[in-house]
Amino acid sequence: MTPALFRIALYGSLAICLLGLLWRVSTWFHLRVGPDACNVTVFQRLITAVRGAVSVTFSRGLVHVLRAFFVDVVFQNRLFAREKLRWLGHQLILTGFTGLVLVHALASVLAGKLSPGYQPTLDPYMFLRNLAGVMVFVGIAMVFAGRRRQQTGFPQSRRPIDAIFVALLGTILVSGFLLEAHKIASPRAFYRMTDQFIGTTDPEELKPLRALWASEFGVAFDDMGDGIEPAVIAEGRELHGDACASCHAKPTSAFISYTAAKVLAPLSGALDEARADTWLLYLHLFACFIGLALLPFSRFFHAVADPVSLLVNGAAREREFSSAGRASRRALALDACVHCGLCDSSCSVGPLARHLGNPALLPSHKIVATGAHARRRLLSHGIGPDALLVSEGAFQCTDCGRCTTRCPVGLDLADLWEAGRGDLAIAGLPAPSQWVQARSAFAWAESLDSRSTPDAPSAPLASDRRTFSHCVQCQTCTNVCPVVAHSIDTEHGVDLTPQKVMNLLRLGMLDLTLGSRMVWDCATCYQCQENCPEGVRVTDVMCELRGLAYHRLGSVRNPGGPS
Amino acid sequence: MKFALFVGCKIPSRLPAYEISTRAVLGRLGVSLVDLDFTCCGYPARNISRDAFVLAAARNLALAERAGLDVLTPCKCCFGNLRHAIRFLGEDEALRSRVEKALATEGLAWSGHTEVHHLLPLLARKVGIDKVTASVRLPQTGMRVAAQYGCHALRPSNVTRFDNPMAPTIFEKLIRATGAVAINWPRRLDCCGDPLHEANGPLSERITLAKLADARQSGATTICTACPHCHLRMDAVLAGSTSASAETGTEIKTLLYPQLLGLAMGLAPEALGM
Amino acid sequence: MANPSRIETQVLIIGGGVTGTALVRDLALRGVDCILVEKDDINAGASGRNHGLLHSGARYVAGDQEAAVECRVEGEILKRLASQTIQDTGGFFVAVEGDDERYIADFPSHCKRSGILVHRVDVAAARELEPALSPHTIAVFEVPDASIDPFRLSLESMAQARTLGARLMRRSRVIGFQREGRRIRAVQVRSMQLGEDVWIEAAQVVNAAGAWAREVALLAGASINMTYSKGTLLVTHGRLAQRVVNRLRPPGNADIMMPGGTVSIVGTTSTRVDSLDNIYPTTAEADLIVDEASRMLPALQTMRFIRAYSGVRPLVGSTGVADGRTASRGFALFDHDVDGIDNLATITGGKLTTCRLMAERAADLVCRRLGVAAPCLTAITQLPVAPECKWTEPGHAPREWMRTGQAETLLCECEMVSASAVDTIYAALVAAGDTPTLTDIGMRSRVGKGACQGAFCAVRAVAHLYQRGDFQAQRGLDEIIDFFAERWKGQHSVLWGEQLAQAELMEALHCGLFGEELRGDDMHGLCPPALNGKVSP
Amino acid sequence: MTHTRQDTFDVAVIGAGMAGMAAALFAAERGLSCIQIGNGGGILFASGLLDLMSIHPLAERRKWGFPFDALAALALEQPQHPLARIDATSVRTAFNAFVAALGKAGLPYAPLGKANSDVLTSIGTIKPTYGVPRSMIAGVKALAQRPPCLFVDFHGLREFSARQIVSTLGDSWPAARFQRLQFPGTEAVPELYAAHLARALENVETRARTIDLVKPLLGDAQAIGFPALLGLEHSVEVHAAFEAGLGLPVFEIPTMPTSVPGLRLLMALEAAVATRGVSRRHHSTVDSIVFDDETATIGLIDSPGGERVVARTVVLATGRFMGRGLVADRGHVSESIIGLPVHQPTSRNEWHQRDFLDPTGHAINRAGLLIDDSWRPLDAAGNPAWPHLFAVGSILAHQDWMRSKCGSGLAIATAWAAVRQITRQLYGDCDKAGEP
Repeated sequence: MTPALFRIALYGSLAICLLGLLWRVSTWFHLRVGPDACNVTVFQRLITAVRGAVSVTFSRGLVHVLRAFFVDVVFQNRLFAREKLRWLGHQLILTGFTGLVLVHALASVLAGKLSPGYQPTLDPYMFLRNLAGVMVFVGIAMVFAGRRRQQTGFPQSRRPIDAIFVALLGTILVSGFLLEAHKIASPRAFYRMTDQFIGTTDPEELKPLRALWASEFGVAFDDMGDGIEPAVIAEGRELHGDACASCHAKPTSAFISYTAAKVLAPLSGALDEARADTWLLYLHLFACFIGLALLPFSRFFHAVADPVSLLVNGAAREREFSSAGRASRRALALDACVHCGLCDSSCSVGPLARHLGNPALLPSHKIVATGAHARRRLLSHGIGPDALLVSEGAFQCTDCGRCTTRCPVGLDLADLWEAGRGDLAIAGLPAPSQWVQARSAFAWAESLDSRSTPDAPSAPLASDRRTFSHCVQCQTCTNVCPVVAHSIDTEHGVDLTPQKVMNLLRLGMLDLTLGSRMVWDCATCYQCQENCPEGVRVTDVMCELRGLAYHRLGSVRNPGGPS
Repeated sequence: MKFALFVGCKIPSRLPAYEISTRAVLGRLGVSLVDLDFTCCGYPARNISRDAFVLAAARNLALAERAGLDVLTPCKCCFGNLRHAIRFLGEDEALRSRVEKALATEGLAWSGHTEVHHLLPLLARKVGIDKVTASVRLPQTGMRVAAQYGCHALRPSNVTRFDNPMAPTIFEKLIRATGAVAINWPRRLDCCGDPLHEANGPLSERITLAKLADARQSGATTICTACPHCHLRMDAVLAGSTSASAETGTEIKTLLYPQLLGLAMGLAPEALGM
Repeated sequence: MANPSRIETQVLIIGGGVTGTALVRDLALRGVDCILVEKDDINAGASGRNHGLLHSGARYVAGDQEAAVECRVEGEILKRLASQTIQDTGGFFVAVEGDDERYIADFPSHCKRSGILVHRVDVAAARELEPALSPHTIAVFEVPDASIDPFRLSLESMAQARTLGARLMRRSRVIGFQREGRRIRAVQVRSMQLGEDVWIEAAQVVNAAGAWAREVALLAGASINMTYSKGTLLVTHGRLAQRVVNRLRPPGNADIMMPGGTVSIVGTTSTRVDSLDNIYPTTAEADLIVDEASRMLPALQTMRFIRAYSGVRPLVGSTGVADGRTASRGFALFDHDVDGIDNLATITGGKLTTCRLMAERAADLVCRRLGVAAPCLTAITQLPVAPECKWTEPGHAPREWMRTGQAETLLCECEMVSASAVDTIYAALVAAGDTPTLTDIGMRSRVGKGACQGAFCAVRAVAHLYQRGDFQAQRGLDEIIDFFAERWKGQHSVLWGEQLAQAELMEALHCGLFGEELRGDDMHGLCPPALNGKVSP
Repeated sequence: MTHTRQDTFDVAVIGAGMAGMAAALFAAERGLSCIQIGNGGGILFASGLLDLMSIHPLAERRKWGFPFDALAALALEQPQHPLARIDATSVRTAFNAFVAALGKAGLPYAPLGKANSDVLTSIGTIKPTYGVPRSMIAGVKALAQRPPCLFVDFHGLREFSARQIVSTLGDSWPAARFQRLQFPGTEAVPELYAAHLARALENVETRARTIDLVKPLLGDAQAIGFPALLGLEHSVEVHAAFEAGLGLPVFEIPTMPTSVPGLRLLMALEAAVATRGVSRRHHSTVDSIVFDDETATIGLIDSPGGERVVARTVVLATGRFMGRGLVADRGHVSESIIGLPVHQPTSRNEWHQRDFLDPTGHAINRAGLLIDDSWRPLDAAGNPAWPHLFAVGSILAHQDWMRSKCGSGLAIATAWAAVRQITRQLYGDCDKAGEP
């Protein structure tokens, strides 16, 4: 590879990476999540962040930040507390990757300066590089295994770019090992070195050295017979000591590459012919460069966002944020989510999600949807089926906060969900009680079939005439209803009394009940049902009506939607 | 006595003190608690799908059954909802078979034998008022306490079997056991307003305010709760309406029953999440 | 009575049922001045005591093709011109196991011969559409039956006639005819409310008194050969089906179930009666209807019934026939010149579905005699909607109340009738010179027709009318008592199950608390003074 | 894990209408352990007035000023009437005990004397009754003396028109006036419900505002009548505040159901039995009763998992058709729980008169259970169906409480007598509470 090309590629990808990082970081200050985020400007958010950073740096808060850095970022304490396997995987990846960067990628600038005798083919570097590579490999495998263990019944939320990035990572690792293995086994590489450092490529002249390198360094000469005499090897060792040893340790310490070299040995001639060293190198480098360029755009940007998020949390332990601070923190959370799915497996409404067939109830899906909405992608074509599922997910959340507690990167998800619900409401997807009550019961009825009847499986009581046939019209239900008692007008209070709802159902006028305020303003206090002298299950019927209203009014409101 | 503790969704996130104090007093009374991997009781889904709500509840019951334990919950909504699910499963064969099928996909089953208890009847009946009274070291004499019963525990009484829904006495007995005075207030059985908070905020607030005014007028200094929803709702309205307390000039605060009991037992406020 | 007042008009119509009101409208549209006298109220006879079925004609295809065709044609006209009174429900003819196979097999061809659209429906599909149908159903045909509100039809016909100058005298009984040779010079009419008489001098008199036509004719000195057939129907609590369900067999007992808006009406029976007095549903008839109709619709066995009513069909020219049902359902127009009276005609018999045609024929006769050349317009003129007449339609009141934002009080909860509905009806009656009663309001609305049968709504309606100043002194109490007396006629035969509990509540309230049964003649009309002494053994 | 309750109660009362409540109350007062099953539906329909007996014989519509005289006449003329089986002293004792318990539960009644009182109803009729709630007693006096009187009602209260009352009374009470007011804070509500207003008046401020509305209208009035909505649970306090605030006797006029006095009665009775330790099961359907020599096992459904109740005696206080103690199909009236034989007319055709207000009353109202002298319902052979089964209240045959105006009396007196019998049977001549 020409240095020029290498530089262009390196600097190019570095530039893309940096610009990408800048862009991603900038979203922390301009993406708006939550109604309160609309009231603060980008400038206010920037100022708030800078002021916060400065004030923390020059206060006791710094102690917390440092603590957060070591405990949360470096040690990954939160993950350690929850998932040992994944913690181990993460630590392996982190350590291995750092190792690779230090002793391999940046070897010439770092290790070369620190240790004057640095050579990548010397121990411990050779060993360390292999070790680091293996750590990354094993780490990734562990993380994947960890994810597989917590099935939620839905596919993980995933973007193509993330798959590409994982493929690139694999390519880098595999090509690196292959390249090293090939170099170990390659006679051509051997001759290139002897040409350069001994000044000859004559096989006969190099026989002792070849014998040594074939037996102990794994070079796969195709013209070496069996039965090399020990004397020749000893001679070779001498020569090696003079010419090679300063740069080359025994490759057995590159335990992976050496093993691979042994496997590749029979092919090394052919690979030499095919100039494998060159294209493996290109592959390795370009995979690195592309990965570098893609990094800010993939989920692995979390490697940047997470520490920031954790440090911010560390800085503000009480989580007292101004609205500007909250706005930025939510945007940051969108990036900091590693989509590990730990939240999903603890989600209180997870079983509901499965039963309703709606993954949008799960936190990891919700955070993607929240991000999509913040980036104006969710409703770009109006309220579609996806958006309705998202809305259902948002409003079925019980705010139990388990996702927040479980989040390995400490995101305040509860705050994010609340903000997300606010945004959905503004975008025309408020809670069911809200969108139902946006129209009058009569207005809803006009868009329903007046002959519609309740269906038995979802509304067994409302659909059974026996439910109401005992009613003697005594009005007790209404007389004990706290909601009717406290309604001071029909515009903001209830529109129908419980008895009227029951009567309309008995009269076969379901359509007039579904959109009524009474149905949704019902406090489900069960006073009516408890006090009904005839045992009419008034409140239970109200609950059934809500379900019917949710689906039937939902399909009127959004024709073609999932309801 | 050993129960699977079902804390539900509200308590861990919004009212951890309730769990802390519940564990503290039950520990003192020799009731041991087991934590299972419970999920939402299903109440929120009741508004959109009967099946989903019953299934969510049944799943939790099945978990308890697998552990061989009855369920104890301090939340009255969870309590009522789990009991409702049992009733619906009992009276609707088709629903039951749909739910059984869905549970089977997770390798779960529920045969119908799990009992669901709420904290107050557990204390009053299983532990016993006498034992509760005996555990009191620092009687809270002078405290004038209004018992907030909470709808979903009290009604429908044939589902909850909590106490006489028209004239319950259980809460007052438990309050008196701590040495405090249980006052009689007309709206003690009324809704706290919480369930319609989202649907109709102003109406919800009127309901809550009427209750608070009533408690004050009746001379209460403390409203004792045993449900996170009631507690949080009244706290929120108390915090938000200075005018309400200005009306009668008396201060009123909320207290969770296990906190009241815990204080009477002589536990440190910190141990009760206070 | 000295010098009763005299009124002149071109035509006097006696009887305010569907025929009389259709006739007064017909004549009024032709520019003829009319007075309609009615001894009770609009549709108080058989016109208000039927299924409210707008026949497609299919019911008569096997026995009476002429009637079938008449029904089809008239039904189409009414659907077009009086659509506000009609719910186009469609109808099923349903045969169950054991019904005559031959009748079933011939039914479609009979229908086709009469021009009636019919198509066979797969039994399973029909049960999907109407889940209440018996599992023993063996054949189902669909025909264009519909439900019609006879009250609204008559009230709106009368309302239009009135705008054209016709007059209505309710609660006015014909008590005598003054003859002058072959002509009736004047008819003596007594107001039942005021007890005063008037003489109506009319060029032509039409007797449209339905089952009472014979009595009226006799008063005038004419005779009609006529028999009476009593029919009883039951009203369910809640609606059982969406369509009319007819039993697919030769007309018999309890073979029609009508979806009457918010309720269902099941019947009828057919019993020969000799007198028009004491016509009320009996327990035996109620049992017969339940048992027979539940073969089509098994749910009727467990259904709550809230009321029953009986009407008398006038059957003309069939004195020899024992069972009223096989007598002709066709109508008869008698020109009484054969009896020596030149200006009297009687129009009677017939069916609700053909009332317009009956009126047309009678009007043609009258106009010929009067020398009026104007043609009949009722087959081409829309029946205008009258705002005070729409409250008879089940379900209209709640819909209207909700449309207007639930801003007013409801006086009737069962059928959700608002105060303004009552006000509108009251005002319209007052405008026509009447003194409205609670029973009048009940007839023109759904007040008292729901589950409570007036126990609660009568109290509210009366309180409302007092509050408006319409009622004074003890009138409210009288009205409630009269109203219940009327309601009770229809109730006592269906009092079992839940409706019996409802009736018990009504009695607990109105006797137990209000003590209405103690109403006496003393100062308050409340009850006799208490006995304060010891009883002697 | 299902815990079946196996406590054995002395008495299981099935039914929670007036008779069931009275039975549970009296049983608890006699020291019997008691469980009561059923919801208080019947009481909801009560007017608050406690009738004892005032019309007899029905056909004559003879009205009695002294209920015990009426009972004496009844005993002679209709010995099968349940109230003819109880001596006057027991009836008096039962009424006094019942009213005392209500008073203790916050619902005081005027002292019980010898005579019936005339009470004005919401439609302007006059009803004779025995026990009058304290909140209505000023009305009895006013009705007797007819002084200048103001009748007040509220916009939106559909069942009550003061104008109707005044108009109906007409010349018989010329000094009666009416006034319709807007209840504070309800300006935009078209319909009002008495119970809501009653509770609203328990708020000191709302109460004061309402009193202020009435004050300027008093004129020469010497008494003020309101629809019965002056407070629900704290009605004593509300009524007293009105009298103090207006400076005049204030009385309530009973209204149609669901009435506030009915709700008050229900709450007071529920509180009375609860404080006496009666176990309550609301909205429970009795599925089965299995009798053995010593105990009855009552199966309850409608609650999760069901429940079994074991008791040594059972009191059937399930009422008539409203309470579903009796059920009727097209052919017969049956007793709903045990299937006891029901004394009844031979066919449905005879159940009802053709005239609703026929003075002799409807025959079906006299249908019911036949009993022996110990209040035990009889089987088809005329023997007690089970030695420990008793029946009280309106389910009993040979009475027409609605026409005789004896509903409460029937409930209270028969419950008292049956409980006395039970106590003797279980604990001998001297009962558990030491009372002979």
